[in-house]
Amino acid sequence: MPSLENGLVVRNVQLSRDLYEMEFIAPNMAGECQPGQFVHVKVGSEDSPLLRRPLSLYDVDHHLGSVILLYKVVGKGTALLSQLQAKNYVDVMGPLGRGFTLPNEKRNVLLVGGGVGIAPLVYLARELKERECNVKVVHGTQTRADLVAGERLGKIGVDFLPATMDGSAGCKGLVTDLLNKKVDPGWVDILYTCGPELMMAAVAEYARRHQIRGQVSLEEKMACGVGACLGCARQAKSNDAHYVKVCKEGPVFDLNDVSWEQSN
Amino acid sequence: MPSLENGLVVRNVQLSRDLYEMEFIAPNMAGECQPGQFVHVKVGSEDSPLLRRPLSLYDVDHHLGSVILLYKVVGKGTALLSQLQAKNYVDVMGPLGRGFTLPNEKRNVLLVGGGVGIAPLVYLARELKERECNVKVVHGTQTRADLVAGERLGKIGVDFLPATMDGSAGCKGLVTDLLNKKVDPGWVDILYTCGPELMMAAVAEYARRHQIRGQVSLEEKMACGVGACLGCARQAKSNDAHYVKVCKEGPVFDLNDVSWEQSN
Amino acid sequence: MKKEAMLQSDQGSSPNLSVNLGGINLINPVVAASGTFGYGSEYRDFINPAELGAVAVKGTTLEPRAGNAPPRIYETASGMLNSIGLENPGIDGFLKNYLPYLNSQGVTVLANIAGNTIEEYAEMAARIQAHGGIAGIELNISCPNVKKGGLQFGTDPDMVYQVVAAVKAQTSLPVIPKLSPNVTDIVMIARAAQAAGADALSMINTLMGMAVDINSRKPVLGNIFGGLSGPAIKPVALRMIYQVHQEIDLPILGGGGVINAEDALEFIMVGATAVSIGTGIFVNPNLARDVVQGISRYLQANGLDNLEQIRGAALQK
Amino acid sequence: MKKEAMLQSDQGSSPNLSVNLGGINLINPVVAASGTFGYGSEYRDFINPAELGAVAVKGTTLEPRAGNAPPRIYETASGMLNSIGLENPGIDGFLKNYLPYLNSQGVTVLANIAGNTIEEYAEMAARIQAHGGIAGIELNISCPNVKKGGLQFGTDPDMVYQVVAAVKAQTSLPVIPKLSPNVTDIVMIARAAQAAGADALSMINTLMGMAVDINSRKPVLGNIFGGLSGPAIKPVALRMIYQVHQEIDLPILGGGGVINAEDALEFIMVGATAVSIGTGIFVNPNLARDVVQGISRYLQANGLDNLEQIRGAALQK
Ligand SMILES: Cc1cc2nc3c(=O)[nH]c(=O)nc-3n(C[C@H](O)[C@H](O)[C@H](O)COP(=O)(O)OP(=O)(O)OC[C@H]3O[C@@H](n4cnc5c(N)ncnc54)[C@H](O)[C@@H]3O)c2cc1C
Ligand SMILES: Cc1cc2nc3c(=O)[nH]c(=O)nc-3n(C[C@H](O)[C@H](O)[C@H](O)COP(=O)(O)OP(=O)(O)OC[C@H]3O[C@@H](n4cnc5c(N)ncnc54)[C@H](O)[C@@H]3O)c2cc1C
Ligand SMILES: Cc1cc2nc3c(=O)[nH]c(=O)nc-3n(C[C@H](O)[C@H](O)[C@H](O)COP(=O)(O)O)c2cc1C
Ligand SMILES: Cc1cc2nc3c(=O)[nH]c(=O)nc-3n(C[C@H](O)[C@H](O)[C@H](O)COP(=O)(O)O)c2cc1C
Ligand code: FES
Ligand code: FES
Repeated sequence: MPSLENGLVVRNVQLSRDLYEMEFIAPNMAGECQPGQFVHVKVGSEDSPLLRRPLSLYDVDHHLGSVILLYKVVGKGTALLSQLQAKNYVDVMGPLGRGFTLPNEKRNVLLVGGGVGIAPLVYLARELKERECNVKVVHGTQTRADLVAGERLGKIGVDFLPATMDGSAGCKGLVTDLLNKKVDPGWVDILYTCGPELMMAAVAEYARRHQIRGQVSLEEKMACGVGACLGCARQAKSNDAHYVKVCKEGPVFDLNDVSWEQSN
Repeated sequence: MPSLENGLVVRNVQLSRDLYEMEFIAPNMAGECQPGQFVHVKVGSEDSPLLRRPLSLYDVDHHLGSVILLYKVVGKGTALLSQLQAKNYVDVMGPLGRGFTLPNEKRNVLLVGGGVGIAPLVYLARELKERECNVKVVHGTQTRADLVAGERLGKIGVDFLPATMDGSAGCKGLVTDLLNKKVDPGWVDILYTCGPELMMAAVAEYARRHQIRGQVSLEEKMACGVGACLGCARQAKSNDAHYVKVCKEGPVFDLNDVSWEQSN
Repeated sequence: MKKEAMLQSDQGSSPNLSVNLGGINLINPVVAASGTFGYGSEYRDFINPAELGAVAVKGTTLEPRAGNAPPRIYETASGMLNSIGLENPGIDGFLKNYLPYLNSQGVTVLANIAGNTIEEYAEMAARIQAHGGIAGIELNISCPNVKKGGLQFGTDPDMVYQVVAAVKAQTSLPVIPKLSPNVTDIVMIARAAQAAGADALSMINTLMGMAVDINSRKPVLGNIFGGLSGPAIKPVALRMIYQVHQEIDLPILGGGGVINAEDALEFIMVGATAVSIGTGIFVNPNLARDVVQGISRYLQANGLDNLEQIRGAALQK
Repeated sequence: MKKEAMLQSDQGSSPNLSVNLGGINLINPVVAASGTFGYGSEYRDFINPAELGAVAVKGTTLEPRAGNAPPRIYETASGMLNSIGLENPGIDGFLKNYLPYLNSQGVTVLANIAGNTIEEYAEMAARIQAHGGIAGIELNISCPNVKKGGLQFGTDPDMVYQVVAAVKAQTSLPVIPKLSPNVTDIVMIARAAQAAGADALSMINTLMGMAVDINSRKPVLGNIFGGLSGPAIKPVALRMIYQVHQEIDLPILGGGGVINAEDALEFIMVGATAVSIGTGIFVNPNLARDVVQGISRYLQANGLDNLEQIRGAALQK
């Protein structure tokens, strides 16, 4: 059951120009987390910025009862979040949403992350390895410095394939270029992806072409985070008139259930 | 000439439960300051809390080019101010307003401060001593812990007479009780006061009774701080229909020019 | 902070917070605002909906609606814009699939209905009356009247009168028109509602607003315009409730920007009988509980034992 | 933040920011809002008033006024309330004692006049016309009409028409009615102003609001009600300007809550020809300069060389 807690920040470190990793202790919350779910974070003063900010679970430490976030400073809220220090408290609500559906048996799994979209895939990768799946992680970023998840993924023991736009590390170019060059679609049983809208659309197209089933973690602006305000609506492929709520029916959706029109 | 500067905070220390002393470096500003003037401080995010906060000059260090403030945490703005740390910058506008008129010759001067209202009187006391005036400072607070200016005043070398409501230091009771008991009105050439409205009204009455001339530093909510918005209006004694602007015509006024009706 | 101080100190027996809103008894004056608390179950993990004085459910129309194209929400300075577009399962879907949970929890439910025509309002009221399980009907008259070429019902006194009268004719339940703040003279609208037999008034709904993305150079909302809610609108809400309470003798469900107990007390002091919380719930899912406790502490700290003692206090000379 | 990024990068020759507001040439589109910049001299230590496209001076009445009893201002969530009550030295006092400084600095001055009757508006316009030194007249029609029992001029299309027509008859200067946002249909008001010959429109004035001190249980303002300004009202201002720009072919001096260049760009994108800054000046006395530079950077970063290229962009399908 999700809860509202004042998490005790134990770490909030800058990993690159605009990427931060924060860990806070919130035992009840940590105990409930599943890969692909998110927490809804309130920063700043009571009235500004007003709304909570949704952030994916980067990982969870059940031993410490802590939740770990990976976030990119893009505006007011994340800027304020980056100013929190160890021993501060952070107002968090969660875990919320429907996470990834994990395979019951040992499978060959491909994870494709773009930018900070790698966050939910790291927690997922760990859970997949615990289920003895073979896990390949493709991570595309602008440049080497943004490949901040490499070490964690190494520890987890996945096959890590980085791609950078500037070629400063791994393959030069888009993750889709890397997929076409370096990954045998035949090997892939399941695919999970999270990243910029256009990247996810391209990866979805790759999966469709190779008839790979999989899931995607989507983003929409959110207010309540629990399905009450109907604000995070997104067009569902199945039925044009119908809008899914990313916070409750998602953020994770089956690739076949997502329409990418919005992103074009 | 007043200026808008990002002052470099060198100190922001808690002196008692809710009193803080902050020093920031702002050479142009420091060079312009006069006792009784104030600075207009912006804290928090761009839009919240929105308005600047007026704070008196507690003292100025011309050698360091720094300005020193003494403030009490009473709400959002002062709470945020208290969170600033050394090396942070603080957005300050000033010095603003009309300060105290100092005597040209050596005089016997009585300063009466209530609570954090002691702030402008400390800077004033130093300037008065430099003009070889004899200075008596009466400071009334709730309790001993709030008598935070004692040390500074000692260094300046004034005759310091504390009063506390709980009797934990100095005379027990109101500053006016102390004045009646401990101060010979005949000795006083000039009186300056700053503190809670009701205390200033009582001190003004004391001065009137003993025909002592003097000045008072008033407080009103402010927006612009420079006389442009006409928001900090206060009824002038002289003429009921006329409203003075505390930020520009004040905050310091001659005792005879102030009406205390508002405060009753 | 004197305010806070007052809210902290806690003495004496807990005061009576129950209120009567136009014939509806509420255990406390805090009501979840329509559209912000879904159908009561969405926040169940954080708060038991029965803890609230009442829950106004999502705006309901005669037929199901898919709502507006996204993006539907956008944060503004101390507020937010929304253009949900009344996405809802329709009156029958609501009564059949969502009301049972609320009833099972013993929640005092306010239906919130929106029609394209006066007939639609009347028809929905009749179905609610026949079905039961609803304590009162909040009339969302901030929506465009298709027959009158989209002019909002809530901005024309005559239409307000007709809608309220038509609904009253179909139900014995308390009827609470929810006034739009996007009008020149709120008192005139309130008077029309009163003349038509309204049992109470709900105010305020959102202020119409918009925002622009300077990079795409397009409106941020798919619907271009949206409703502004949150702390930003509180001063306008307080002013309108003050004006209406001064002139019109009807209980008011007042809200707009409430994010803490002090805000709620301001609304009661300008005359509100009950206080609605909406956007504030998004910020703090426990807001209802916090507001109830805060009001209780304030009354105790001030030696008061019920809300009548402060209601409308700001209007006394 | 992409926004910021765009505003930082600086390339190419500086674009042309001059605009024509209903016949008044402004060196840049940033105008100090009436009542927030005094008579131009108050902020002289921080900014040269001639740096602004224009300065709208404090609202002026026929006779001097002492203004409302304090308290006059109060901070709200991302906004503030004011009830200054048009304290001013009267039209003659203004022309004689305050205008000379502005003229000596070469400032483009907009007078802002408020009357109790149509005759007062006309009389002030005549005196301004006779005196000279003024670039245009902003009509503050948000004040109550004493003859019509206090109903605000700005809320009734007929009165708006009469006031504008009466003023136009007295002056050859551009006349810019300043619209009140406290109305049901802003377009109807704007249309009346246009029909009467308005050269441009100024919008928006403050939203009427209030706040309560829960300790004293009294309104915080001596005048009870006050005008809400600042970032809180920006979404409402943008919406109303969008609506008016869509329907009415008059240049708009748009503002309400502008505190940075991005805000100003939003106003231009919904159709504003020039942008007014008021409360934002209290927060940042250099705001005018910062906004001008920010707009300039935005245009450069986007390879644009004038404001026409983005004006009203948000209305294009
Ligand atoms: C389910 C979910 C999981 C996410 N996980 C992560 C993560 O692990 N790490 C990370 O860095 N970011 C993540 N995001 C994006 C993150 O929520 C935004 O970057 C953040 O809200 C920006 O807030 P801001 O105040 O810094 O930016 P601002 O632009 O100032 O925010 C303004 C408003 O827009 C909303 N907003 C802005 N960008 C986004 C976005 N991309 N998605 C949703 N709302 C947005 C904000 O929540 C706020 O309401 C996630 C988003 C969702 C929906
Ligand atoms: C000329 C002048 C000099 C001052 N000098 C000092 C000083 O040296 N030390 C000190 O501790 N305080 C001083 N004050 C009072 C100080 O300005 C307020 O305590 C402060 O603004 C409170 O801000 P807040 O956000 O913490 O409180 P809040 O109550 O949240 O403030 C809300 C609004 O009310 C205004 N406000 C609240 N209290 C006052 C007040 N007493 N006077 C004016 N505006 C107020 C704030 O500026 C803000 O606009 C001075 C006030 C004035 C006018
Ligand atoms: C996301 C959202 C959806 C809303 N939906 C409705 C609705 O369906 N019917 C209605 O009458 N009001 C609706 N409102 C208005 C609220 O009920 C409330 O009147 C308004 O938001 C002001 O209160 P607040 O500032 O506390 O949110 C909605 C508000 C929001 C933010
Ligand atoms: C303190 C204050 C005084 C004002 N006085 C006037 C006035 O005299 N005449 C007028 O037309 N508008 C007046 N206004 C309204 C402003 O000109 C402006 O229209 C409004 O504040 C919205 O813009 P802003 O949010 O940028 O302040 C005043 C506003 C404030 C805050
Ligand atoms: S954020 Fe409220 S429904 Fe998804
Ligand atoms: S604060 Fe604006 S005139 Fe004093």
